[in-house]
Amino acid sequence: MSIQEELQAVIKEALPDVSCVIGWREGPEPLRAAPLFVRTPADADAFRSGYFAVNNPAVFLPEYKGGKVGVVVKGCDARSVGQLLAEGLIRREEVKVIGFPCNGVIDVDKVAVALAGACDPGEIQAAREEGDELVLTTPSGEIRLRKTAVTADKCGRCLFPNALDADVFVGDTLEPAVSADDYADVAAFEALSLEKRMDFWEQEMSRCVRCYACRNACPMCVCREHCVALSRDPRWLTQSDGVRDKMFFQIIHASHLAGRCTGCGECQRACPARIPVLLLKRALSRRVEDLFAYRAGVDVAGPPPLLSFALEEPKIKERDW
Amino acid sequence: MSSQHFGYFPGCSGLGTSLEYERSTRAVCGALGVALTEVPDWNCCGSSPVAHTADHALSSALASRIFAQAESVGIADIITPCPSCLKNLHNALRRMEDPLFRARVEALTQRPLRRAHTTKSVLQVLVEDVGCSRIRDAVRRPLKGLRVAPYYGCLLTRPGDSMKFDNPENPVSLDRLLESLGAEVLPFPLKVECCGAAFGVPARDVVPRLSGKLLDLAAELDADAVVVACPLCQMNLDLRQDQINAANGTRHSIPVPYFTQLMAYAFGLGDEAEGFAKLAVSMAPAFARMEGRAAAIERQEREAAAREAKKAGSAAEKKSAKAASAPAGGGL
Amino acid sequence: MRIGVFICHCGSNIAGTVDCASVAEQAAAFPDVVFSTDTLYACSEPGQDAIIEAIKEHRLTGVVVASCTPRMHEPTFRRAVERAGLNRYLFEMANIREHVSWIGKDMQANTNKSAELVRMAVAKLRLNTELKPKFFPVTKRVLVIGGGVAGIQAALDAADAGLEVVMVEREPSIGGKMAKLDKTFPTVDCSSCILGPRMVDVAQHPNITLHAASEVEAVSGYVGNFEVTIRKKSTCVDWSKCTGCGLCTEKCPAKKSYDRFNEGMGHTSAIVIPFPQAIPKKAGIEKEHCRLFRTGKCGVCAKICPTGAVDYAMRDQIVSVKVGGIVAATGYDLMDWTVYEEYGGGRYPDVITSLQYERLLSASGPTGGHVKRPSDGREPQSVVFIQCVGSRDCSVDRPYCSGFCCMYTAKQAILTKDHLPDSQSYVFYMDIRSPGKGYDEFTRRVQEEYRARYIRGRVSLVYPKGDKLMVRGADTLMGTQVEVEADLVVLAVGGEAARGAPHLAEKLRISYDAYGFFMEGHPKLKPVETNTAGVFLAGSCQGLKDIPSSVAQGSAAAAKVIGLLSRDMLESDPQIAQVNAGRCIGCGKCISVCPFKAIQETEARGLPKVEVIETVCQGCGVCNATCPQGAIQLSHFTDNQILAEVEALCRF
Amino acid sequence: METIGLHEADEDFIREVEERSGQALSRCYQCGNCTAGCPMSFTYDYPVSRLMRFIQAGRKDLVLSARTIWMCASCETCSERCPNKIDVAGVVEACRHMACRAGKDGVYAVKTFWDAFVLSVNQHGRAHEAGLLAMYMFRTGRFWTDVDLAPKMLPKGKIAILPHRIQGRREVAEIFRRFREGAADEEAVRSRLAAERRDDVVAAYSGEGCP
Amino acid sequence: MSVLKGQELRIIGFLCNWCSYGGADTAGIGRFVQPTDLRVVRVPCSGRINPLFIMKALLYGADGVLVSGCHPRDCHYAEGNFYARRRLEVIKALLPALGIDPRRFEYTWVSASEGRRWQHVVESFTMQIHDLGPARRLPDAPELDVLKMVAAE
Repeated sequence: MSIQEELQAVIKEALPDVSCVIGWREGPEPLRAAPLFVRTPADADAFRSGYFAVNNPAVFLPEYKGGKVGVVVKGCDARSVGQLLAEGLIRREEVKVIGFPCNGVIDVDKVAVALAGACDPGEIQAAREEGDELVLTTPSGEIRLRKTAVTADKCGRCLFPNALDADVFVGDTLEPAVSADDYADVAAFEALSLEKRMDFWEQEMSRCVRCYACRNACPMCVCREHCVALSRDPRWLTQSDGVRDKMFFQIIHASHLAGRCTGCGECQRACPARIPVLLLKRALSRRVEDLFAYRAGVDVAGPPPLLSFALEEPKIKERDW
Repeated sequence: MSSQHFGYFPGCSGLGTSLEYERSTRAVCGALGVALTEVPDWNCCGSSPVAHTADHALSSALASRIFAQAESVGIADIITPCPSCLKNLHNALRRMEDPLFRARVEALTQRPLRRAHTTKSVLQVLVEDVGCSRIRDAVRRPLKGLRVAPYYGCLLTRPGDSMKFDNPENPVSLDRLLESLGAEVLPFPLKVECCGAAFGVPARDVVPRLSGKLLDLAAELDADAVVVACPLCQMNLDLRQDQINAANGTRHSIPVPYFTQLMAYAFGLGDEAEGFAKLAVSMAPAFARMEGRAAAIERQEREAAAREAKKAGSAAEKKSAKAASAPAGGGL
Repeated sequence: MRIGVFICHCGSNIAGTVDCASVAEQAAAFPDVVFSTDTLYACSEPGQDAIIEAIKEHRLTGVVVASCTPRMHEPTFRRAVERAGLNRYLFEMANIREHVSWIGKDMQANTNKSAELVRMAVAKLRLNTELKPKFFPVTKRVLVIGGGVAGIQAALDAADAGLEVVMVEREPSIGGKMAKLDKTFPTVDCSSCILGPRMVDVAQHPNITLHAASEVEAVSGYVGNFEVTIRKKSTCVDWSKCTGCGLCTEKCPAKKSYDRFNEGMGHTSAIVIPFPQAIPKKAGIEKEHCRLFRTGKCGVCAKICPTGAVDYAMRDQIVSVKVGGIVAATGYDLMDWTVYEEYGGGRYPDVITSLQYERLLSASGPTGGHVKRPSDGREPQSVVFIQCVGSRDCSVDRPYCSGFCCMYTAKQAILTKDHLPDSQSYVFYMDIRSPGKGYDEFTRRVQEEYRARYIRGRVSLVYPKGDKLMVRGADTLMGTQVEVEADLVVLAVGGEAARGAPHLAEKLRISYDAYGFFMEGHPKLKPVETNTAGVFLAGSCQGLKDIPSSVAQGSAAAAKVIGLLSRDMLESDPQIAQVNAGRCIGCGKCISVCPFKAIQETEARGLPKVEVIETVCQGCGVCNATCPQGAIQLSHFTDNQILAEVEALCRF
Repeated sequence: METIGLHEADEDFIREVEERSGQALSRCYQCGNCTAGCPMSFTYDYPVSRLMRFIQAGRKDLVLSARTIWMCASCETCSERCPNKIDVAGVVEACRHMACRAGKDGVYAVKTFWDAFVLSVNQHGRAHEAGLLAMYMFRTGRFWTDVDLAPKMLPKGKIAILPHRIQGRREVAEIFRRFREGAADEEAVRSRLAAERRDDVVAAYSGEGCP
Repeated sequence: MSVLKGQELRIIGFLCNWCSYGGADTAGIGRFVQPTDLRVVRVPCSGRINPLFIMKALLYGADGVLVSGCHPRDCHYAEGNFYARRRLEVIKALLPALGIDPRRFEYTWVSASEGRRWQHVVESFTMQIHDLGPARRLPDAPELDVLKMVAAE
């Protein structure tokens, strides 16, 4: 039995106990899976796991608070679940977590790059995994791409391929490919001059259309319709179309996620303008990890670092005036 | 044992007036496993007279050449027996932390230093790096019965903020060291008072007055010897003791050995290393008194031990008697 | 909003370096400003009247005064606008004195900065809303921490006014430093004759509860309703049974114990009644000296005690009490003078502190008032006093003048002559500080009548020579080095904040300075208040002072507490957090960070929400900065108000 | 005694002493502790605390001609015990350096002895005790200086008759030569550094205050 | 009205009412002369300071932001500055990622008695900002100005 089939069985088994199990199904486009809400055993047949199961189902969980719900999670999704639990935004007894080992997921943007004009990504009719390769069916025949070239960046630094704290875990656990997150992406960006860094953001943010897809995709953004971006009291943002306000929204988002972001990357993936907004969050995560040895969604035994304090902060070196 | 290997700067007086200090220092360090590599072709450290009259840059330039010489044989840490040299080497390093001053010094030496250097006194190394317990272990002939006044002089610990060695007003390192040799160390309240320093030559009234006060106090305390760590102090107190007596109308005859000489004696390193023959005031009477006292002390100790043993014995008897009479389970 | 702006000259304090008229002119153009003027003294009666008049004449709905720090006159102006019928929170201040005119010399820069500060104040004021205080009942009981002369005065005054008083004293007896003194200056009257009756009054006053050998463990709550936890330290003697007969102290075999009350000048027993006039007069065991605790063998005191009060297994007790106000009167300690190695660092027995000398002079002291050298019990002929030991000395981080040493040294020199008519006293001083009634005359008397030799200069070295002490100092008036042979050297050791004072300050949430002395609310106008409402200061804990000043402060602190607790209800500050339930998602982050547990969960239409307990909230705003949606806002310091200030600056 | 015109204080002198010594002279409140502890006080014309007062009052000639600055033994008792943490010995030393630069004779015997010492180092690279003593006697005419000590020292080998000449004595002599030629003068070094674009060092020193 | 051209830069301070605002007052009472650039926003507690105030200021025109509160353990509200310390320390990491020199924001603790310290802090921080020079501003939307003009009419 494949992992997918096993998962389908587990979902069906879980159903009487939960109102719904959240997972993935084939999407309208072959490279993109869509969310699946399994309410009847028959629904489970549409369930798909694997390379295309990109989106983070944890984003739906807070809405279900108050009733019991099941969720199928990759390792990164499980961290979101863990952080939501740590903050009391969902209750452990109200969620059944079904985990499986994840080998990485696709980054659709990379496919377009890897195709290098061989075909328009929109023309792809079907896609499947074959070992280390991704096989795309196009009007002009099959195209094979190496998966390493089109797998999401976050998978390359994934430390938790196996869902943590799962009620049911299907399959054999995997060894992570790396032993620590070295935040090489942040370091590389910060190796640029300050001037260049700001140039970069000015250019990137100029494409922002303030659609807030980044926020909507974020499993930790629980404010939803109460987001300060839409509020006049408090009025942190104007309706201006300038780069400044757009940038400031990203700063708000990053600061609200400080010590909470699990690095699932959904914000960035959801961005229609392909602005690399995860970078800001990772800059803060690195600092939080340095200062408080806290990784959101993993080290959740104690209270989140910014909702607590210590009388002495051994890692904080205050300026000596 | 890299921490026990140092560059060694004897200082100019080590070739003349403080020959015995220099020799005993080498012997004692050898006995304790402290390896010394003499700074090759060393020059005057730029000590007080140069610093006094000329400029800090000149005196520090002379010191800087010594560090440069040490670098040429791969040494960064230099120790010296002479507190006056120590002070100048130390001041040079401290002042050269300042980039402009360093540039001025380099303008004179034309030999920029490449390494981070440190400097310490021999006494500091013996007390801090070697430690009194190792010194105690090396003692073959304890100085039991020798009453000594430890005299540090004014240079060794000052200024306290930058020397960072011992308590600048009431140092005790030499006290501890001498205790570990078995000597009876007297509380010497003037242990950091100035002896008159280099004024022995140009102002003759200074030494009799200042050093005289120290000898008076030592005599009053019935000290067998005043133990020193500085060539200038030693010269003033020992060599000039007759001058002092003549000027003050006193009749002191108090030997003034270097602490390293007493260590050499206690370690049994031989006459050459001890160098007591170099002292103007002989140590012989002091050692004679020491032996007399040592014999008396030993007698007392023996008697006390006997008393103690008797007491313990009777207590043990009582105890065993009690145990025997104890009811139940007290099987013998 | 119709805003009026008033730019205060503060005489020349502000107008000297700020062009006030120009600021007023610029302010007239700020949004919503309908009236703007400059005024000589805004806080004076005519100044306040002008504001009131302008409010009425121009139908102002908000007022900005640019003058001194709001920490000074905000309450004054708030009352003024209230008199004109405006809500007091429709008022803002711009601090153009402490933050502008007093720290900058450039008129143009100062004027520009002042105008900007006014712009900020206006921008904020436009978003101010009317706030109304709530009322809450007060606990008519006061806690006095420290039973020295200042604390005793405060306690008695408050108790006489009808308040319940709880006094906590760290030592086993009240009396403080004054109880150790032989005589007091400048009258040379007996210290215990003055203090003793006051101590008895404390013990007998029906309104006073005394906890001796106790310390304040924790303080929570706020003005009007503090919750105080007191640790009553185990003395191993049940004081409800102890009659203070002293039999145990006579029979205790550990007779060589350190005598704390006598500053080590004599020995005492391990179970001890500190001194004959002690209040409470109860015995207690000093464990570090007690044979039973050191060797496990003894128990004499328990056997001998006629009332069976000794209980070796006694544990500390924790007591809780509610009070409405707190007076801190924790006094001072002598600095650790042994850092002065040049004075022997404690190695010479005949170099003693002034407080030790008091015990030698005192008839109730270890020598029965006979002045004897600690080393050999001989009467000293030559006594040298060294002043400013640990005072005015940067090298030991005590740059301040202790204030009372000059006077007590003079007193001790007089007493020395009284006790030993053949003796000669020498006093090394730097300056004689004697600015009190009869004080300077006193320092003249000691020199003129008692023939004490006063030498202006510090002492560099004290060393033993034979059975004498050589004191080497300078006489700067002669311009020479001097030496004195002394039999006894008395160091006029300076004071420092009492041991643990900063720790107590943290519990009371009051400020302290770099040396541990508690900060008064204002150096001139609020000498016994602190910045924490309901906490007052008396005596040397605020800064070293002599007995008359300490007593005066004790009374002053009592007056403040009496005033505070004379009301049945107190107003609560309305500058507290408020929840916009529509925006709250009930995530509870604010609940977890609130230092006062002032936020609780609630429900609205089936959805989780939070609410603020108004009388518990203290208005710190931590919740406000925590809430991602900005659903909880600190009134008067809302996000929008602060953003308005930031934007007022950044947009230009 | 002269009346001192307080308004005639030499402010440049005060500033120079402060700069050279790195000490804030206004911190001195004349407690006299330096005088009290000074072992050499009896050899002075003015006690140290008065010297400090003269500097505060800007009495340049009086200070630079004082015997005190030559008789100081640099034992640093004054600095160690100053309640205001002033390095008094450093101030005295700064005054002595200034006196040398101003060509003051100082206390003749003391200065001659020190000059002999410096010369010995200049010549040999090390101080040669016997040689510098001989030079001192020759220059001062004090031929009986310490002759009583010779019999105590000679037989014990404590006097090296010949100087120890080091190989690097020319290098040492060069240091002295460069010094005399002003290679270490602050201004010269600073402008050279500027020319070499070692702005880091210059910037650190262009600010006010004492290094 | 603006900062004085060529003389001042835009520096905003967020000060807690109990300690640092008092410390600044103490400096004023002591007439401890300071650079004039700093403009102070008074808040009850450093714990009230949302790190976004700092980011807002830096992004919208401040050249430097200084935060000062009570020393740890001395908070008037017992814990506010402990929370502040963590938040401020973390938010500092966002500046380099945005291309803003992190030296444009500092935080410190100054008590009400520390007038001298306050003077020193203001002097050093102002000097630091002047060394960095004016901050680069991200552009606002040009349309907004039009809207403003319409609104004004």
